[in-house]
Amino acid sequence: MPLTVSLFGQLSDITGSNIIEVENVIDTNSLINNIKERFPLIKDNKFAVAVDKKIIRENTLLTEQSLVALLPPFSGG
Amino acid sequence: MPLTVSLFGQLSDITGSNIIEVENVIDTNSLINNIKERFPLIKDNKFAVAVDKKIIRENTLLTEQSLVALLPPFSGG
Amino acid sequence: MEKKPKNIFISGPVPAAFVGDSIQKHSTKTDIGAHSIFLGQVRDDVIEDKKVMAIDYTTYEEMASETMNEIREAIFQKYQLTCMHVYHSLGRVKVGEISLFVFTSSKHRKAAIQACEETVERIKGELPVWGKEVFEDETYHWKENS
Amino acid sequence: MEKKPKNIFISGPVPAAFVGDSIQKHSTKTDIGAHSIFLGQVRDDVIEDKKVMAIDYTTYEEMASETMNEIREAIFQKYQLTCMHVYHSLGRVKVGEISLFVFTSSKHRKAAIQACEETVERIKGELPVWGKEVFEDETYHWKENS
Repeated sequence: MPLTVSLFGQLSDITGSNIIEVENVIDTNSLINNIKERFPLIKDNKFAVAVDKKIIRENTLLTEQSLVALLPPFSGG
Repeated sequence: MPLTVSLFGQLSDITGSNIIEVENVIDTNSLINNIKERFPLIKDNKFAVAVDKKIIRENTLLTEQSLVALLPPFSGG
Repeated sequence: MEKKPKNIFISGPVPAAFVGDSIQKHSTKTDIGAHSIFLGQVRDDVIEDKKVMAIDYTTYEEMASETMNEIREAIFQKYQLTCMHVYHSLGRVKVGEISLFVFTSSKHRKAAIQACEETVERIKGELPVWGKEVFEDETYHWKENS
Repeated sequence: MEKKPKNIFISGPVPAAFVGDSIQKHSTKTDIGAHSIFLGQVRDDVIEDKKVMAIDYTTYEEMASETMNEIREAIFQKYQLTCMHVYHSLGRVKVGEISLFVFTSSKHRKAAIQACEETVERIKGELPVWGKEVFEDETYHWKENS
Protein backbone atom coordinates (compact mmCIF):
# COMPACT_ATOMS: atom_id res chain seq x y z
CA MET A 1 0.00 0.00 0.00
CA PRO A 2 1.79 3.17 -1.17
CA LEU A 3 0.96 6.24 0.86
CA THR A 4 1.78 9.89 0.28
CA VAL A 5 3.01 11.76 3.33
CA SER A 6 3.26 15.55 3.56
CA LEU A 7 6.08 17.14 5.54
CA PHE A 8 6.38 20.73 6.68
CA GLY A 9 8.91 23.17 8.06
CA GLN A 10 12.31 21.79 9.06
CA LEU A 11 11.19 18.21 8.24
CA SER A 12 11.04 19.01 4.53
CA ASP A 13 14.60 20.38 4.80
CA ILE A 14 15.68 16.88 5.91
CA THR A 15 13.76 14.91 3.30
CA GLY A 16 14.46 17.43 0.56
CA SER A 17 10.77 17.44 -0.37
CA ASN A 18 7.34 18.37 0.96
CA ILE A 19 5.98 15.01 -0.09
CA ILE A 20 7.37 11.50 0.26
CA GLU A 21 5.96 8.12 -0.75
CA VAL A 22 5.95 5.31 1.79
CA GLU A 23 5.23 1.63 0.94
CA ASN A 24 3.87 -1.21 3.06
CA VAL A 25 2.67 0.58 6.16
CA ILE A 26 -0.53 -0.34 7.94
CA ASP A 27 -0.53 2.18 10.76
CA THR A 28 1.15 5.38 11.89
CA ASN A 29 3.73 3.59 14.05
CA SER A 30 5.05 1.58 11.13
CA LEU A 31 4.93 4.70 8.97
CA ILE A 32 7.06 6.70 11.42
CA ASN A 33 9.54 3.84 11.78
CA ASN A 34 9.85 3.58 8.03
CA ILE A 35 10.49 7.32 7.66
CA LYS A 36 13.00 7.38 10.53
CA GLU A 37 14.97 4.58 8.89
CA ARG A 38 15.12 6.40 5.59
CA PHE A 39 15.81 9.84 7.10
CA PRO A 40 17.66 9.27 10.40
CA LEU A 41 18.02 13.04 11.02
CA ILE A 42 14.27 13.22 11.54
CA LYS A 43 14.80 11.55 14.93
CA ASP A 44 16.34 14.81 16.19
CA ASN A 45 13.11 16.67 15.53
CA LYS A 46 9.92 16.99 17.51
CA PHE A 47 6.85 16.55 15.36
CA ALA A 48 3.17 15.64 15.55
CA VAL A 49 1.36 13.30 13.17
CA ALA A 50 -1.88 14.37 11.51
CA VAL A 51 -4.24 11.88 9.90
CA ASP A 52 -7.06 13.36 7.86
CA LYS A 53 -6.15 16.83 9.14
CA LYS A 54 -6.42 15.90 12.82
CA ILE A 55 -3.45 15.42 15.11
CA ILE A 56 -3.42 11.86 16.43
CA ARG A 57 -1.98 10.88 19.82
CA GLU A 58 -2.06 7.08 19.46
CA ASN A 59 -1.17 4.56 16.82
CA THR A 60 -3.77 4.82 14.06
CA LEU A 61 -4.63 2.44 11.24
CA LEU A 62 -4.07 3.84 7.75
CA THR A 63 -5.76 3.20 4.42
CA GLU A 64 -4.68 4.26 0.94
CA GLN A 65 -7.05 7.22 1.29
CA SER A 66 -5.52 8.46 4.55
CA LEU A 67 -4.12 11.99 4.46
CA VAL A 68 -0.94 11.82 6.53
CA ALA A 69 1.22 14.78 7.49
CA LEU A 70 4.19 15.29 9.79
CA LEU A 71 4.04 18.62 11.60
CA PRO A 72 6.97 20.21 13.44
CA PRO A 73 6.10 22.65 16.29
CA PHE A 74 3.91 25.47 15.03
CA SER A 75 5.25 28.98 14.80
CA GLY A 76 2.53 31.10 13.29
CA GLY A 77 1.49 34.57 14.38
CA MET B 1 -13.70 83.19 51.69
CA PRO B 2 -15.25 82.97 48.21
CA LEU B 3 -14.44 79.78 46.39
CA THR B 4 -15.00 78.77 42.77
CA VAL B 5 -16.39 75.28 42.29
CA SER B 6 -16.45 73.45 38.95
CA LEU B 7 -19.33 71.14 38.11
CA PHE B 8 -19.53 68.58 35.34
CA GLY B 9 -22.03 66.41 33.50
CA GLN B 10 -25.57 66.31 34.85
CA LEU B 11 -24.58 68.53 37.82
CA SER B 12 -24.06 71.53 35.56
CA ASP B 13 -27.54 70.88 34.11
CA ILE B 14 -28.91 71.45 37.62
CA THR B 15 -26.91 74.55 38.46
CA GLY B 16 -27.22 75.95 34.96
CA SER B 17 -23.47 76.59 34.89
CA ASN B 18 -20.12 74.81 34.93
CA ILE B 19 -18.87 77.14 37.65
CA ILE B 20 -20.49 78.40 40.82
CA GLU B 21 -19.17 80.69 43.56
CA VAL B 22 -19.55 79.59 47.17
CA GLU B 23 -18.98 81.89 50.18
CA ASN B 24 -17.96 81.15 53.75
CA VAL B 25 -16.93 77.53 53.59
CA ILE B 26 -13.95 76.14 55.46
CA ASP B 27 -14.06 72.53 54.40
CA THR B 28 -15.65 70.21 51.83
CA ASN B 29 -18.52 69.18 54.13
CA SER B 30 -19.68 72.76 54.60
CA LEU B 31 -19.21 73.35 50.86
CA ILE B 32 -21.41 70.40 49.93
CA ASN B 33 -24.08 71.43 52.44
CA ASN B 34 -24.08 74.96 51.06
CA ILE B 35 -24.47 73.71 47.47
CA LYS B 36 -27.22 71.22 48.40
CA GLU B 37 -29.20 74.02 50.06
CA ARG B 38 -28.96 76.23 46.99
CA PHE B 39 -29.56 73.40 44.50
CA PRO B 40 -31.71 70.76 46.21
CA LEU B 41 -31.92 68.63 43.04
CA ILE B 42 -28.22 67.88 43.46
CA LYS B 43 -29.12 65.57 46.34
CA ASP B 44 -30.58 63.11 43.82
CA ASN B 45 -27.19 62.73 42.13
CA LYS B 46 -24.20 60.64 42.99
CA PHE B 47 -20.98 62.59 42.75
CA ALA B 48 -17.40 62.60 43.97
CA VAL B 49 -15.53 65.66 45.23
CA ALA B 50 -12.09 66.53 43.86
CA VAL B 51 -9.74 68.92 45.65
CA ASP B 52 -6.68 69.97 43.69
CA LYS B 53 -7.49 67.38 41.01
CA LYS B 54 -7.62 64.43 43.44
CA ILE B 55 -10.80 62.74 44.57
CA ILE B 56 -11.14 63.07 48.35
CA ARG B 57 -12.92 60.52 50.53
CA GLU B 58 -13.03 62.47 53.80
CA ASN B 59 -13.83 65.99 54.87
CA THR B 60 -10.98 68.23 53.69
CA LEU B 61 -10.01 71.75 54.73
CA LEU B 62 -10.17 74.32 51.95
CA THR B 63 -8.24 77.52 51.25
CA GLU B 64 -8.96 80.22 48.70
CA GLN B 65 -6.47 78.51 46.42
CA SER B 66 -8.21 75.13 46.55
CA LEU B 67 -9.39 73.78 43.21
CA VAL B 68 -12.73 72.15 43.97
CA ALA B 69 -14.79 70.13 41.50
CA LEU B 70 -17.92 67.99 41.77
CA LEU B 71 -17.75 64.94 39.55
CA PRO B 72 -20.72 62.75 38.61
CA PRO B 73 -19.98 59.10 37.71
CA PHE B 74 -17.52 58.90 34.83
CA SER B 75 -18.64 57.66 31.44
CA GLY B 76 -15.67 57.97 29.13
CA GLY B 77 -14.55 55.44 26.60
CA MET C 1 10.26 53.69 26.78
CA GLU C 2 8.02 56.60 25.86
CA LYS C 3 6.51 58.14 28.96
CA LYS C 4 6.26 61.86 28.28
CA PRO C 5 2.95 63.54 29.17
CA LYS C 6 0.72 63.96 26.15
CA ASN C 7 -2.64 65.42 25.35
CA ILE C 8 -4.91 62.45 24.81
CA PHE C 9 -7.97 64.42 23.72
CA ILE C 10 -9.01 64.97 20.15
CA SER C 11 -11.98 66.89 18.86
CA GLY C 12 -14.68 64.64 17.41
CA PRO C 13 -14.29 60.97 16.44
CA VAL C 14 -11.04 59.03 16.04
CA PRO C 15 -10.82 58.38 12.27
CA ALA C 16 -10.26 54.74 11.30
CA ALA C 17 -7.44 55.88 8.99
CA PHE C 18 -5.73 57.51 11.99
CA VAL C 19 -5.54 54.05 13.58
CA GLY C 20 -4.00 52.67 10.38
CA ASP C 21 -1.47 55.52 10.30
CA SER C 22 -0.56 54.93 13.96
CA ILE C 23 0.11 51.26 13.23
CA GLN C 24 2.21 52.16 10.18
CA LYS C 25 4.42 54.47 12.28
CA HIS C 26 5.49 51.47 14.37
CA SER C 27 7.09 49.61 11.47
CA THR C 28 10.40 51.31 12.27
CA LYS C 29 10.31 50.01 15.87
CA THR C 30 11.73 46.64 14.98
CA ASP C 31 11.93 45.33 18.54
CA ILE C 32 8.11 45.22 18.67
CA GLY C 33 6.55 41.77 18.26
CA ALA C 34 2.96 42.47 19.33
CA HIS C 35 0.44 45.29 19.24
CA SER C 36 -2.82 45.30 21.17
CA ILE C 37 -5.51 47.83 20.25
CA PHE C 38 -8.82 48.66 21.89
CA LEU C 39 -11.41 50.85 20.19
CA GLY C 40 -14.61 52.13 21.77
CA GLN C 41 -17.37 52.70 19.23
CA VAL C 42 -20.60 54.63 19.89
CA ARG C 43 -23.61 52.26 19.95
CA ASP C 44 -27.15 53.08 18.88
CA ASP C 45 -28.62 52.02 22.21
CA VAL C 46 -32.34 52.48 22.77
CA ILE C 47 -33.22 54.13 26.09
CA GLU C 48 -36.91 54.48 26.95
CA ASP C 49 -37.89 54.01 23.32
CA LYS C 50 -35.47 56.66 22.05
CA LYS C 51 -32.48 55.82 19.89
CA VAL C 52 -29.04 57.25 20.63
CA MET C 53 -27.63 59.07 17.61
CA ALA C 54 -24.41 60.45 19.14
CA ILE C 55 -22.49 60.98 22.37
CA ASP C 56 -21.23 64.43 23.39
CA TYR C 57 -18.09 64.05 25.48
CA THR C 58 -16.79 66.58 28.00
CA THR C 59 -13.92 66.32 30.46
CA TYR C 60 -12.24 67.98 33.40
CA GLU C 61 -9.11 68.35 31.36
CA GLU C 62 -6.54 69.37 34.01
CA MET C 63 -7.52 66.43 36.20
CA ALA C 64 -7.83 64.03 33.26
CA SER C 65 -4.29 64.69 32.05
CA GLU C 66 -2.89 64.15 35.56
CA THR C 67 -4.91 60.95 35.93
CA MET C 68 -3.80 59.71 32.52
CA ASN C 69 -0.15 60.37 33.40
CA GLU C 70 -0.56 58.34 36.60
CA ILE C 71 -2.16 55.49 34.68
CA ARG C 72 0.58 55.60 32.05
CA GLU C 73 3.34 55.56 34.69
CA ALA C 74 1.75 52.64 36.52
CA ILE C 75 1.27 50.61 33.33
CA PHE C 76 4.87 51.19 32.21
CA GLN C 77 6.07 50.15 35.68
CA LYS C 78 4.03 46.95 35.56
CA TYR C 79 4.51 45.79 31.97
CA GLN C 80 7.49 45.63 29.60
CA LEU C 81 6.04 47.97 27.00
CA THR C 82 7.72 49.56 24.03
CA CYS C 83 5.07 52.25 23.77
CA MET C 84 1.51 53.24 24.61
CA HIS C 85 -0.82 55.65 22.86
CA VAL C 86 -4.22 56.79 24.10
CA TYR C 87 -6.74 59.03 22.34
CA HIS C 88 -10.17 60.01 23.62
CA SER C 89 -12.74 62.08 21.78
CA LEU C 90 -14.27 65.31 23.07
CA GLY C 91 -17.39 66.84 21.58
CA ARG C 92 -19.77 64.95 19.35
CA VAL C 93 -19.13 61.37 18.21
CA LYS C 94 -21.87 59.83 16.14
CA VAL C 95 -23.15 56.25 16.28
CA GLY C 96 -20.67 53.93 14.54
CA GLU C 97 -17.73 56.28 15.11
CA ILE C 98 -14.75 55.66 17.40
CA SER C 99 -14.43 57.59 20.69
CA LEU C 100 -11.55 55.75 22.40
CA PHE C 101 -8.30 54.37 20.97
CA VAL C 102 -5.83 52.56 23.24
CA PHE C 103 -2.71 51.15 21.58
CA THR C 104 0.03 49.22 23.41
CA SER C 105 3.11 47.58 21.89
CA SER C 106 5.64 45.19 23.33
CA LYS C 107 8.23 42.62 22.44
CA HIS C 108 5.85 39.82 23.48
CA ARG C 109 2.10 39.50 23.23
CA LYS C 110 1.25 38.98 26.92
CA ALA C 111 2.53 42.39 28.01
CA ALA C 112 0.87 44.22 25.12
CA ILE C 113 -2.50 42.49 25.63
CA GLN C 114 -2.62 42.80 29.42
CA ALA C 115 -1.41 46.41 29.42
CA CYS C 116 -4.05 47.37 26.87
CA GLU C 117 -6.86 45.74 28.82
CA GLU C 118 -5.76 47.26 32.13
CA THR C 119 -5.40 50.72 30.58
CA VAL C 120 -8.93 50.51 29.14
CA GLU C 121 -10.35 49.48 32.52
CA ARG C 122 -8.57 52.29 34.32
CA ILE C 123 -9.67 54.87 31.73
CA LYS C 124 -13.29 53.76 32.08
CA GLY C 125 -13.11 53.89 35.86
CA GLU C 126 -10.80 56.79 36.64
CA LEU C 127 -10.73 59.31 33.80
CA PRO C 128 -13.00 62.30 34.48
CA VAL C 129 -14.90 62.18 31.21
CA TRP C 130 -18.66 62.36 30.76
CA GLY C 131 -20.70 61.16 27.84
CA LYS C 132 -24.10 62.64 27.08
CA GLU C 133 -26.13 60.27 24.94
CA VAL C 134 -28.01 62.44 22.47
CA PHE C 135 -31.25 61.10 20.94
CA GLU C 136 -32.60 61.82 17.51
CA ASP C 137 -34.88 64.53 18.91
CA GLU C 138 -31.83 66.22 20.56
CA THR C 139 -33.00 65.32 24.08
CA TYR C 140 -30.29 63.48 26.03
CA HIS C 141 -29.33 61.08 28.78
CA TRP C 142 -26.13 61.10 30.82
CA LYS C 143 -24.26 57.87 30.30
CA GLU C 144 -22.82 55.91 33.24
CA ASN C 145 -20.05 53.35 32.88
CA SER C 146 -20.70 49.84 34.13
CA MET D 1 -23.23 36.51 13.79
CA GLU D 2 -20.78 36.00 11.01
CA LYS D 3 -19.45 32.46 11.08
CA LYS D 4 -18.98 31.42 7.47
CA PRO D 5 -15.68 29.71 6.62
CA LYS D 6 -13.17 32.13 5.17
CA ASN D 7 -9.69 32.04 3.81
CA ILE D 8 -7.54 33.68 6.46
CA PHE D 9 -4.29 33.63 4.49
CA ILE D 10 -2.91 36.55 2.56
CA SER D 11 0.27 36.71 0.54
CA GLY D 12 2.95 38.85 2.20
CA PRO D 13 2.44 41.33 5.05
CA VAL D 14 -0.87 42.69 6.35
CA PRO D 15 -0.78 46.38 5.31
CA ALA D 16 -1.45 48.86 8.13
CA ALA D 17 -3.97 50.61 5.87
CA PHE D 18 -5.85 47.31 5.53
CA VAL D 19 -6.39 47.37 9.30
CA GLY D 20 -7.71 50.93 9.06
CA ASP D 21 -10.06 49.92 6.23
CA SER D 22 -11.33 46.93 8.23
CA ILE D 23 -12.13 49.20 11.16
CA GLN D 24 -13.89 51.68 8.88
CA LYS D 25 -16.15 48.93 7.49
CA HIS D 26 -17.58 48.38 10.99
CA SER D 27 -19.01 51.89 11.28
CA THR D 28 -22.28 50.63 9.80
CA LYS D 29 -22.57 47.93 12.51
CA THR D 30 -24.10 50.27 15.04
CA ASP D 31 -24.68 47.64 17.73
CA ILE D 32 -20.91 47.35 18.23
CA GLY D 33 -19.51 49.10 21.28
CA ALA D 34 -15.99 47.66 21.43
CA HIS D 35 -13.32 46.38 19.06
CA SER D 36 -10.24 44.45 20.16
CA ILE D 37 -7.35 44.04 17.75
CA PHE D 38 -4.15 42.03 17.98
CA LEU D 39 -1.30 42.47 15.52
CA GLY D 40 1.80 40.30 15.32
CA GLN D 41 4.82 42.18 13.97
CA VAL D 42 8.07 40.58 12.80
CA ARG D 43 10.92 41.38 15.23
CA ASP D 44 14.57 41.80 14.36
CA ASP D 45 15.67 39.16 16.84
CA VAL D 46 19.35 38.24 16.99
CA ILE D 47 20.03 34.49 16.99
CA GLU D 48 23.62 33.36 17.37
CA ASP D 49 24.91 36.78 16.32
CA LYS D 50 22.75 36.92 13.20
CA LYS D 51 19.94 39.38 12.77
CA VAL D 52 16.53 38.30 11.49
CA MET D 53 15.51 40.32 8.45
CA ALA D 54 12.25 38.54 7.57
CA ILE D 55 10.08 35.52 8.30
CA ASP D 56 8.93 33.19 5.51
CA TYR D 57 5.59 31.64 6.45
CA THR D 58 4.22 28.35 5.14
CA THR D 59 1.12 26.40 6.14
CA TYR D 60 -0.72 23.12 5.75
CA GLU D 61 -3.63 25.00 4.29
CA GLU D 62 -6.36 22.32 4.27
CA MET D 63 -5.76 21.56 7.93
CA ALA D 64 -5.32 25.23 8.86
CA SER D 65 -8.67 26.24 7.46
CA GLU D 66 -10.42 23.40 9.31
CA THR D 67 -8.61 24.32 12.52
CA MET D 68 -9.50 27.98 12.10
CA ASN D 69 -13.15 27.11 11.57
CA GLU D 70 -13.15 25.10 14.77
CA ILE D 71 -11.55 27.95 16.67
CA ARG D 72 -14.04 30.42 15.21
CA GLU D 73 -17.02 28.22 16.13
CA ALA D 74 -15.76 27.74 19.68
CA ILE D 75 -15.12 31.45 20.20
CA PHE D 76 -18.56 32.42 18.89
CA GLN D 77 -20.12 29.80 21.19
CA LYS D 78 -18.27 31.16 24.20
CA TYR D 79 -18.48 34.93 23.66
CA GLN D 80 -21.23 37.30 22.56
CA LEU D 81 -19.43 38.56 19.47
CA THR D 82 -20.77 40.64 16.63
CA CYS D 83 -17.94 39.56 14.33
CA MET D 84 -14.43 38.20 14.10
CA HIS D 85 -11.82 38.58 11.38
CA VAL D 86 -8.47 36.80 11.19
CA TYR D 87 -5.69 37.27 8.65
CA HIS D 88 -2.34 35.50 8.60
CA SER D 89 0.50 36.12 6.17
CA LEU D 90 2.07 33.48 3.96
CA GLY D 91 5.39 33.99 2.22
CA ARG D 92 7.86 36.68 3.20
CA VAL D 93 7.12 39.27 5.88
CA LYS D 94 9.96 41.66 6.63
CA VAL D 95 11.00 42.99 10.02
CA GLY D 96 8.56 45.70 11.17
CA GLU D 97 5.74 44.34 9.03
CA ILE D 98 2.52 42.72 10.30
CA SER D 99 2.03 38.94 9.92
CA LEU D 100 -1.10 38.35 12.04
CA PHE D 101 -4.27 40.43 12.39
CA VAL D 102 -7.03 39.30 14.77
CA PHE D 103 -10.07 41.57 15.07
CA THR D 104 -13.07 40.91 17.34
CA SER D 105 -16.08 43.17 17.90
CA SER D 106 -18.86 43.04 20.44
CA LYS D 107 -21.50 45.10 22.15
CA HIS D 108 -19.40 45.22 25.32
CA ARG D 109 -15.66 45.37 25.85
CA LYS D 110 -15.17 42.22 27.95
CA ALA D 111 -16.35 39.86 25.23
CA ALA D 112 -14.33 41.58 22.51
CA ILE D 113 -11.13 41.67 24.58
CA GLN D 114 -11.32 38.12 25.92
CA ALA D 115 -12.33 36.64 22.56
CA CYS D 116 -9.42 38.36 20.85
CA GLU D 117 -6.89 37.14 23.40
CA GLU D 118 -8.20 33.56 23.32
CA THR D 119 -8.22 33.51 19.53
CA VAL D 120 -4.60 34.69 19.41
CA GLU D 121 -3.54 32.01 21.90
CA ARG D 122 -5.32 29.28 19.96
CA ILE D 123 -3.85 30.45 16.64
CA LYS D 124 -0.35 30.41 18.11
CA GLY D 125 -0.85 26.96 19.58
CA GLU D 126 -3.05 25.13 17.08
CA LEU D 127 -2.73 26.61 13.61
CA PRO D 128 -0.37 24.57 11.40
CA VAL D 129 1.81 27.47 10.29
CA TRP D 130 5.59 27.57 10.26
CA GLY D 131 7.82 30.60 10.29
CA LYS D 132 11.35 30.44 8.92
CA GLU D 133 13.43 33.29 10.34
CA VAL D 134 15.66 34.46 7.51
CA PHE D 135 18.92 36.21 8.35
CA GLU D 136 20.61 38.94 6.36
CA ASP D 137 22.92 36.37 4.72
CA GLU D 138 19.82 34.32 3.64
CA THR D 139 20.62 31.49 6.05
CA TYR D 140 17.66 30.69 8.28
CA HIS D 141 16.33 29.29 11.53
CA TRP D 142 12.94 27.63 12.09
CA LYS D 143 10.95 29.62 14.62
CA GLU D 144 9.16 27.87 17.49
CA ASN D 145 6.28 29.47 19.42
CA SER D 146 6.62 29.80 23.16
